[in-house]
Amino acid sequence: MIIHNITNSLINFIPEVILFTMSMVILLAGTFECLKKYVFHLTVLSVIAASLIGINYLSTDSHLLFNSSLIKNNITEFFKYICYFIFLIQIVISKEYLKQNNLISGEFYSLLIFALLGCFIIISANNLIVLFLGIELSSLSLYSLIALNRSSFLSSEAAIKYFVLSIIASAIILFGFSYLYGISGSINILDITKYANNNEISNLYLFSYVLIFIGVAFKFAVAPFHMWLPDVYEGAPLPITNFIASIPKIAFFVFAFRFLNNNPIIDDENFSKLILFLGMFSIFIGNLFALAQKKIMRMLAYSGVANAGFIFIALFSALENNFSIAAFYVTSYSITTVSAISIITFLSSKKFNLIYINDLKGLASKSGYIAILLMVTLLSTAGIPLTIGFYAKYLVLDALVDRNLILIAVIVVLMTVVGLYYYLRVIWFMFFETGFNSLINTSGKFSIIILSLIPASILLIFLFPDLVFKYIFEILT
Amino acid sequence: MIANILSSLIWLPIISGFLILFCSKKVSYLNIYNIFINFIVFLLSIFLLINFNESSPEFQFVENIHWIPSLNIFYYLGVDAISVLLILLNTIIFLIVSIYNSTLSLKKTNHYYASFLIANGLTIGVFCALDAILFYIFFEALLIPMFLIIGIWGGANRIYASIKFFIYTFLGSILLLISFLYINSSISSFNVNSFYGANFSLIEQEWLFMAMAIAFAIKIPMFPFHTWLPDAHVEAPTSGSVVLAAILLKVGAYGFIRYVLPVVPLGAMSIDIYFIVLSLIAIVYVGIVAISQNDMKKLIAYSSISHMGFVTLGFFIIFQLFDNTSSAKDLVISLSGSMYQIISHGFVSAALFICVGSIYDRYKTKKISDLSGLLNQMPIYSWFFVFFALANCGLPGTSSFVGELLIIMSAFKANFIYAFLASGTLIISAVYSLWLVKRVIYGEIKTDLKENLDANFVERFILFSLALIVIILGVYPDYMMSFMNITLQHITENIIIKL
Amino acid sequence: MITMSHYLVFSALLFCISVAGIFINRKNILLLLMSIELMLLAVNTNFIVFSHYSNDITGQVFVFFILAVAAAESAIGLAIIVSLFRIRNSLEINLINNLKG
Amino acid sequence: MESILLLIPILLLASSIIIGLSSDSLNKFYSGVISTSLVFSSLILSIIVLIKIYSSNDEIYYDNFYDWISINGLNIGIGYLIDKFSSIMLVVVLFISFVVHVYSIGYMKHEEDFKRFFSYIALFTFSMILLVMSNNLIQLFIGWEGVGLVSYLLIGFFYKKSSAIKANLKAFLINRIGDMFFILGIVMIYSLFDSFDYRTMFLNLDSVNLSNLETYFGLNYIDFACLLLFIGAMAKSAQIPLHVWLPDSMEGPTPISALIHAATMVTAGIFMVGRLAPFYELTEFTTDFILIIGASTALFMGLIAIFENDIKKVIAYSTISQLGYMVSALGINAYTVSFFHLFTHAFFKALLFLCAGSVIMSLHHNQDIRKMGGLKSKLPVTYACFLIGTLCIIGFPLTSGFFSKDLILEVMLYEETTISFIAYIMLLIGALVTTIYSLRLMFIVFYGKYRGGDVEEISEQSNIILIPLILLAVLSLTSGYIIKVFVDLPIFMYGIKDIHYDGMVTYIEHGILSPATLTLVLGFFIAKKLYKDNKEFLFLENNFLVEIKKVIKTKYKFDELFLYSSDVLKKTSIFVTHKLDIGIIENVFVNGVPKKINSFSKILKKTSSGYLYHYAFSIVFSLVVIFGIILVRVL
Repeated sequence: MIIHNITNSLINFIPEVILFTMSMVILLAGTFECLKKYVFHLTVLSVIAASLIGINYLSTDSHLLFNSSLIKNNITEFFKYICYFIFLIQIVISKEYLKQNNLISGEFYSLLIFALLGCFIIISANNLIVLFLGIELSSLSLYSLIALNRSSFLSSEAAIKYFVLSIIASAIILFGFSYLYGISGSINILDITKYANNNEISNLYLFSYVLIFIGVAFKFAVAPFHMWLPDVYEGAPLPITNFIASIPKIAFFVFAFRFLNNNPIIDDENFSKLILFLGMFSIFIGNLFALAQKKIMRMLAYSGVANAGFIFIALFSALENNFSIAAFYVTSYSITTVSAISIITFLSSKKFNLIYINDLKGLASKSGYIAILLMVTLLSTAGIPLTIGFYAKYLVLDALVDRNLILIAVIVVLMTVVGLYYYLRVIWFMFFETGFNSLINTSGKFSIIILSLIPASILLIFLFPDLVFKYIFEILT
Repeated sequence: MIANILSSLIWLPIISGFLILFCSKKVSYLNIYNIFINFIVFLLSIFLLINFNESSPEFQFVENIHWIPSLNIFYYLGVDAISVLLILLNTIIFLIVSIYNSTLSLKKTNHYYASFLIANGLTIGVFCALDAILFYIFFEALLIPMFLIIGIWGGANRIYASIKFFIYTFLGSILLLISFLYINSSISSFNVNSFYGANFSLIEQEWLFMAMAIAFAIKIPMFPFHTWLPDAHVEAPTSGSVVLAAILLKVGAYGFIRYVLPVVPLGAMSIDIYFIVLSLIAIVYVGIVAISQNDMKKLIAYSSISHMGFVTLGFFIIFQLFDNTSSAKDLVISLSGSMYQIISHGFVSAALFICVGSIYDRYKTKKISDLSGLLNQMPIYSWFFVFFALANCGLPGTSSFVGELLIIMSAFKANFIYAFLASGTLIISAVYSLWLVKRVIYGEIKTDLKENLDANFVERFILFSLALIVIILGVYPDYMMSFMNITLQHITENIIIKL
Repeated sequence: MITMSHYLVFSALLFCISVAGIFINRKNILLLLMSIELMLLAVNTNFIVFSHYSNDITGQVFVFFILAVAAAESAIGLAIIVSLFRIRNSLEINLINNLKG
Repeated sequence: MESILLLIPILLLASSIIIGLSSDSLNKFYSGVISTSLVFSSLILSIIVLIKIYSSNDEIYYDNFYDWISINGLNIGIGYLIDKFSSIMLVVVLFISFVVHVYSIGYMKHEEDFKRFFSYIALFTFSMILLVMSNNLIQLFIGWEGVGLVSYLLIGFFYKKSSAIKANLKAFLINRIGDMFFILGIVMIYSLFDSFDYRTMFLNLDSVNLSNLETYFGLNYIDFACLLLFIGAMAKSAQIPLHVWLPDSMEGPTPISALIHAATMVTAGIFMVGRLAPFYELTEFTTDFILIIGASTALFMGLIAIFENDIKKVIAYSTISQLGYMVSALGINAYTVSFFHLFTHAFFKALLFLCAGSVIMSLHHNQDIRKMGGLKSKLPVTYACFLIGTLCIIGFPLTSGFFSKDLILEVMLYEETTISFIAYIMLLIGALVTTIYSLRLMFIVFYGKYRGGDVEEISEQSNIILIPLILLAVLSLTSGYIIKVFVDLPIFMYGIKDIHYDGMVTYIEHGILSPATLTLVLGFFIAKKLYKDNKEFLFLENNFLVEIKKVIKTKYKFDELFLYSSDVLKKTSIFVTHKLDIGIIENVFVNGVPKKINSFSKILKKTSSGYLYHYAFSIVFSLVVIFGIILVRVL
């Protein structure tokens, strides 16, 4: 019986297993001179293999694996495939950048896959221990990845900051876990939910949730727990930033979903107000800070803070267990931000270091196509129609208005207008100014095709959004 | 074909616009392509006009697809008479602009044309969307091409102007979105027809009215939300200014008549006095501001604001008219006046901007103080300029007179003071238009340019056709008046029924 | 009599002390690592207390995992600190503020 | 009938368009001939119409050519209303226009923009016809503005002259002031009857209860509406204080001064009041107002003419003064009398202007009378015509001016109210003044010695200039004899107004014995002494008279008033642009708020110090705050 259970679980868990094994293989391959140049291909191959094999084992019903410590259902698979997609784009785009920065190595890709794996585990976890391990697996890999560029001043600084603060956050989450465990006597999240549904919400339970969600807020970089994000964005190598900006967000969304789904805490006034307040505060802080930024990555970071605020508001608005709004927001935001950072990665090179927004001056005259891609992406982040970002913001506003929180909707909206300014500033530098560094290398047909994937889908999904909506609404309600 | 004519009108220019991005860079082909597409769209709109049955108040050529069922958003298109007229205005102006553009030499011609083609399609979308969110999407997406047109091909201070334009309008429109969402949350529909049927309490209506009215007031623009327009006009390239003045401002006016007045009439009624006052301020005060402008484009921009003040005046006095007479007839006349003013101003301001643009092309200055006596050097041009300046001050026989007359007429029925202030425009508009003419056209020539600078064939053709339209509309307004009468009656009924 | 709440207060205090250690310490990064360790220990205490009082072994299992992870974290933390030290020959936290704004 | 009526304006419009758009290949002379013949055809048609009207019994032709606007509740047509009143006006307008066309072929032949000129006058005639024919207020207004437009264009005909373009702007703007009130009057009338149509309005006049209507500024509704309409007429017919544009409008070519600024356009105001007579019948305040305005215009503007030295401006002021007479007649509801003076004035004033034009042309565009003199022998035909014109204007017995002016004075006297008596006195003095300035002009220009220096080249112009003069001279002499027609002229649908008139002979007798003759004689002697014999009278150096002279020479500072107000407008505009539009809206709100946000954001940015312990502290601090708040709330 146990054996059967384990084999069954393993079969359902085979993509992760493949990723795990392959990361070891890649690590090994990196040590051999002759195989070193193939690590990139191996990585791509293994991710594709994992995702393709995973398709075989897709099923519509939910499975509990490994003694119900992991869950596999539509939701987890949906987000995992989004992650695969994002991850593939990231590694394909980052190759050139890594080569020029001498960062290509077995351990890099191995660690990256570990980070991905950690996020997958967070997505699937149904058990506090597994969850904790997932968080730590991804964080530990990311600490080392950030610091990977050992010669860089800023990388190390970013790494130490991220390291310390992230551990504080983990500890806060753990502290919350410990209370949760103490109250419910179980570390199984489904059991905890069951317990909460059957018993009245005690103060301790509320505290534990507050602690956990402060941790989540940290991971999402919701103000006032956002300080690490701009520094990491600026300090870390761009491919890592790209990863941090997107995949952990998705993972932690599923984390939040797991904790809130069917849980009466969501109707608790204090808790929901906390989430709402954090969201609002984050939108304020994010937009206001982003306004004054001169460095493009810091600007994107603060825009990330503002968007995290939106995600929290979306979580808040998840009345009647409707997490689809937040899910859509997270997905759309992650995808667009990956597109933005990928384009910046693509433009950056050793010869031309794209640090300031100024550096984008006149990009359109050098390469109009890339400028348009970046424009579409930024407009999507700003939530202008014709892009998927519009629906994301639309849904959040709709939810707020539905809950009759008009004033909050108006405030949120006014802050978006503030936010619009800094996106437009990038666009104006690209299109309206002249003087782009001519050394920039904008060739590379394949990369450009990959880069256009996301903007194209941003536009296409805008035109035909219903499939996505339907699917997300279906799996999350 | 006829069933999907609206979709064709919208998507043909948009898709061609995207295609032109990838087109060969040879300008002559681009010109032909661009004019051809715009011409086809123009023909389509004529076709629309011919097939439109103006005796029915219903929306026609309806296309209704359940676009996003999960959000209850429909791809719901349809036109009534005012939409048809505005679409026609739109296609004519874009055709003219495309012809005018072919005389210019620009950087990145294909991008320029693409922006205009896309703007063309989006504007038509605005005018025929009957689903609030669809409307909103077109409304807002329209900002992007205009933003790029001003920002990329504009003048020295283009960045400031374009950003201001974008953010200001965005600020307004996002309030509009919230209003739509609010309406949806209580009636679960974005359909215009259900909007008309919705009943809100007075306080709700007031708030909804404020939010939506600010959105459209920024777009029109009404005093005191007007300051983006002069900047945008001054910095925009000529064709951009033309589109901005002739089309974009009308979008705001259209929004009022489609989404504000019939939806929240009670709210509008309870605070209409503020908007009447603002309209009157726009007419008188902004007109006075226009007098001392030294930049021709700025002057025309302020005069546009002043003229749009008439439009909003015509919209908002209807409630007082209703109080005074409670007959639908007067309301219809007032709205007709506003609509006429919208269309007429579209042509007149377009022509004026083309005139100013061509002067700028030749003399590289828009400053009135730098110019004088153009009549000596470019007589044909100058006479067109004089004609349109006169049309701008509402000379009878030109289209501007009709709208102003009807609005002054209705304003009088509402209150003598309104009519008195509104008719002040007769003096003020004459002062700024003709003083401009006096300084720029008449007198001795200032510059040393000796070559023949008179209008070339294309410009003559454009200006002549615009002049012809202005005269025809002024001499025989009945066609358009009767054309939109039934629709306006229907709208008025929708308003009255809720009062 | 020492009740569960005493333990809980104790661990909460421990947590607070360790957090305070992080932001009060402005000299050496190594102290940070210690504080972090302490923080995780505070959590461990909590788990053990709950595990003990609810007669459930899972809490203690959790503690083992946390300890293991904490060890790994310390290792990585030290590695980062080493690389930091190599670049700038100092471990003062005061000097680490190139990323700001 | 309709086709004839349609043809009259169409021919004129066609003339305007053909000449205006014709290419350079069309010879100047031929284009003039084409234009003139088209106007002539219109004139013939209008005479046919006049004959038809008079041969039938009080028939009125009324219809719409087409619907200008025809929607539910609003019907405005472009059409015609031809009765005796308007048919006479039609003929007058077209006749003067024809004469001026002919004259202009000669007068303008050296001008480069010859065709533009003909296009304009054809357009002017068209607009005037539109105004005269109109059967509703809107068409009236369209024509009204149309003539104003052409007047604007023609005053600025010599667009390089800065005085000309100043004058045309001024003319248009002052007319616009009038138009503003005029259109308000129109909409007031409209909202009373819900119609612009004369017939509908007049037929419903009885059913409107006037006492129930709102009052404005203490005036009853119809009074106020009529007042507004009259302010429009004041601008167009150059009454105090809106007369300032007319003297300046003499910057235009002289034929234009004859056609537009003497005979036709400026009388549009008179025509309008006559057309709307049924309303003016109902007013009291407004007619008194009209009377005062008219009488003071007649007197005070005439005074200015005495001291004016520009030949055209003298005639212009005399025009204003004569318009004052017409307006005064309107002020006592004597519309037909006013119209009679309009009729005769059209001929003799056009004559005077054309004569002046001939003089100016002969003197190579010298308009200053101080440089003229002794032209009697050199320009005999012009002199004769000018003499006839002068006799008419001073009301010399048996000339046309005698009949019409005397009629005005007489009906004024018969009115027997205080105001009308005052007005009578003013008009009588005005008659004296008229005699003085007319004869002064005559004496200075044609008698004495030539003061312009170079003498030899002064001679009569070609026949094409002289024939119109003679034609007009004949009509000026004779047109007064159809006084009966005007005495019997019915005001639209209101029958014939009772005017004291018992046959021609009695009238002439009476007229010669009236005080007006006294003024004639007195004026003749004064003018002769002062200007022919150039005597200097010591009593004229009297302080009081010198002061008055000074005041008159300033033209009562009306020009300065308008200059000042335009200056104020300009300054206001600059002030509000900078202070309100840029200063407050733009700098405080539109740019101010973003700037504030931006600087706030920059301050905020500094708070992010980059120190790890600050970050940690802020996390902990937030944690504590959150917990504190939640604790307070739950406990």
